[in-house]
Amino acid sequence: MVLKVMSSNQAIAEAVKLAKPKVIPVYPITPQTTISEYLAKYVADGDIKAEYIRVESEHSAISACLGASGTGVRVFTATSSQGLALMHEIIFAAAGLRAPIVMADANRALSAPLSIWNDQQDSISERDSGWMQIYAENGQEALDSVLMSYKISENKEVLLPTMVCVDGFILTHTVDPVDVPEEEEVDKFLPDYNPDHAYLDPERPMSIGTFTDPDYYMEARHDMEVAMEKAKTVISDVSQEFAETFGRKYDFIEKYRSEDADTILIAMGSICSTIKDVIDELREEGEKVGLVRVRVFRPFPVEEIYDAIKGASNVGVIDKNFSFSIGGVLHNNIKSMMDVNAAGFIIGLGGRDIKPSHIREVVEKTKNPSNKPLWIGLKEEQ
Amino acid sequence: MIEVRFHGRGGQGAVTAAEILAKAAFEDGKYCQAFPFFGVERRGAPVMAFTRIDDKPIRRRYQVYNPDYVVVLDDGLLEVVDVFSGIKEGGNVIINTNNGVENSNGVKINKIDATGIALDILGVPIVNTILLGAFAGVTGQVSIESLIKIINETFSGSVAEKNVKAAKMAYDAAKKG
Amino acid sequence: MVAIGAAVKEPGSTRKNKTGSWRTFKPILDKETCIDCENCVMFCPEGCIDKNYDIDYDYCKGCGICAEECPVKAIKMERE
Amino acid sequence: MELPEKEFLAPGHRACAGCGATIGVRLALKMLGENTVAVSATGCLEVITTPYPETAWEIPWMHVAFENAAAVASGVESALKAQGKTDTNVVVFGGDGGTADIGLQALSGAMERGHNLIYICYDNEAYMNTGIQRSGATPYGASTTTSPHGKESFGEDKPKKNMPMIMAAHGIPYVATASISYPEDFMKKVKKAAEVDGPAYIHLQQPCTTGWGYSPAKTIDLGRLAVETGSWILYEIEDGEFKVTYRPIQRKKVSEYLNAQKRFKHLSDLEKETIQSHVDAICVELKI
Repeated sequence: MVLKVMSSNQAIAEAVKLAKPKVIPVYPITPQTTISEYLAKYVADGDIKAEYIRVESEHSAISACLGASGTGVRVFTATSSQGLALMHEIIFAAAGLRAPIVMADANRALSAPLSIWNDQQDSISERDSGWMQIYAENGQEALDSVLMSYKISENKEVLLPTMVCVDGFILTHTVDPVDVPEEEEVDKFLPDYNPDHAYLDPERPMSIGTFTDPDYYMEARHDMEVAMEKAKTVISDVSQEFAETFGRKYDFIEKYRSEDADTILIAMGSICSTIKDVIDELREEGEKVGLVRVRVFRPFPVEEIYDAIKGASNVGVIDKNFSFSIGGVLHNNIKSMMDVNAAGFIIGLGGRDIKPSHIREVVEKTKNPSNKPLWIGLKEEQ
Repeated sequence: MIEVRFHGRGGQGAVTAAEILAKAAFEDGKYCQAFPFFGVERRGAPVMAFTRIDDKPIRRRYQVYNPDYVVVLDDGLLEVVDVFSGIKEGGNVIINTNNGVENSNGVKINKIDATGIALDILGVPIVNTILLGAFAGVTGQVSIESLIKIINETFSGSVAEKNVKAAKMAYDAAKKG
Repeated sequence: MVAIGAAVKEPGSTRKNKTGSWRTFKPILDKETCIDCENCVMFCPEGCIDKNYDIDYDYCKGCGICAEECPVKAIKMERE
Repeated sequence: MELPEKEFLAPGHRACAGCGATIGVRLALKMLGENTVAVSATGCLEVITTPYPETAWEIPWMHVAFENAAAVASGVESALKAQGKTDTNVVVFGGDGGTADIGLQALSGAMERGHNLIYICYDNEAYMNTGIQRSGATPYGASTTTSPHGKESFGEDKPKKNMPMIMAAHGIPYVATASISYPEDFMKKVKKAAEVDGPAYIHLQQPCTTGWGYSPAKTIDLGRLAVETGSWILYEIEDGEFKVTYRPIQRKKVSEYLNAQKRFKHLSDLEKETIQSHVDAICVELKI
């Protein structure tokens, strides 16, 4: 294992290089931009043999991905925030057309007011699109997740696209050590993509993107739900195979000191690293606190989360997003699917830095929960 | 764990400096992390960047509020930014200046005319590698060998050569005190 | 069960749908008068007149373009 | 010109009797042949040809959305290129709404990037799929459901957007206008479009029985009247060289074309004269 110091954006670009897509349509947007730059350079240097399409918008980026995927090749794109929102219509189409596209999203707040900084409102707002979503905690996981995502998405039982989400700047522009796997090993883990479900080939003509009347639409959508359910098994299998090949094991959720914890926090993405540090401190102070990090958000791992938290007296769910009048989306997903009394917290919107003191505040307020979701780190009114 | 905060102006290479320091520390066998304060600042505006170095993997992902070391790439910043903010007791500031800088209570200040060295050797007032050389000399938290290796990986050709020369000069000067 | 992505793997399968039933007027082509100009073949929106000027009434919607465009009036539109 | 016998658009599709769009697609596909991939924008053509679980297409075909056909085709073309399949034609069929309005950005991007594809805009001069709403390609004076004539209005009050010239401004190797009523001229242009290396754009006027308001049998007749009156001009721009490809021997009065359609029925003689003088100005310049 050779560790190299790099940003998550570079780690993602390295993963793409290893996955060998044939077409890369991409439109730059902060903080995804360096992904598009690394990939352009790799293509320019011949390190990736792919058509790099300098599209005029994110809308065309995902559209070109879909066209290319329709011919039966592996594709990649990446975006962020406004770009993802601009893709919205085609995000749904990509899932409905069952295109195994893998896309990285550099999580960033949505306008207005305009912000380039991190929260997870952009990808969370696409939760009902039929895409699988993985939230990475660090650059290593971002790289590994891109590789696993192709294998999961391209599985015949699944055939749904995957979004690998990385916190903007906090991960995308932070360098730390990452292990980049060997090409031969990746080739064995992730062979060429050879689809038989959809292709644009004059030798065997078919029509993709048809028009369905009320006799068919509902079944087509239900089939996607069935595939999303099947994806759970596939994700487990792929994670297992990945662990055997590369020695790093990922699951739907990660449990950190939660087994005997009285108070458990639940969160997604890079904030979990800071939470782990705070948990270590609190444990030393004699508090039984733990973390459940939700890594795979779609398909939603209901059983895994419930099993991990059912023994705790206090559960606090931290969201970097919210749904008006209701609170954090992860919080609400958990409350709607399991019989737990969980407190909800909104944190770090628009790049508000999340300090250990904020996490301690969440722990305190989880022990004395309020009925309403609480906004942590909000400035007092002047 | 040691935490370093870099203050510079857009275009001076503060972000690159933070990354080079992280990579050099990693070369020394330490764990590292470096990141910018995520601004939309344009060339000339104040910017910050951070480096963390530790013997074990680094997890925390928030800005550095209580640095062990502060590196200031431009003394003009003293007027607009509190570069001493939150610095640890006994902390150390390395500052590019050719003027007198007031000592702040309990903080060690190391002055270096990095702009002078830069203009002499590089021909442009880009001071990041020079301050890293000084940092290595003053703090001993990173080896000059690793620093030189990463500078050579980051730049190429004569630019790399000149940056190495400038960093080495600053290192030696700092060593001498 | 809907095909994955509602793709259709059978090209030209609209042939199952006999649009001849849409027709009110039926084109009758008199091959004696026909001068083999291919106008009707070219302009048929259904593509249901072949090179031998046989009209496929399974699909002809009776639009009357063929009769209108025949330079020698070899096609008459007759009430079904 | 020998008309290739093979049909690539099967009957049984759900187009209106007398549909001009399907005539255009049939003729274009005859010229392109079986080694072709088609991409459609949302619109009449897409809806009438692919009612799941059926398709009228005999060649591979894809549709994603209204505004992105050119971007989808960019992906298709790039992927075929990446696989070494450079002899496969990629053709796009977009209506005037999907081309001149909502799809213009994606189209402009695709043209400027130089993808080797043929974009055919089948122009029936309004949003016919949703029931005759005005588009950027709706001509001056036409009454549509969103530019209706009334006490205060004579219908659409802006001239038709000049799409072919917008495409020509991209500096692409081939731009042409065509009409389904001049099939040989159209098919020759499709052939040229397929042969050029790089993007080609053909703007095909295609009368619509429902939207224009005339009897289905008159579809070809209307297209011919548009050209014979100088209301629609057939030309091509090959590597920047502009050439009129058909000149009527004796230009007919525009009113003959307008009077044959319900959408212009409300126009006064004065308004028809205004349209005539617009047409005259252009035709005089082009010596038609």
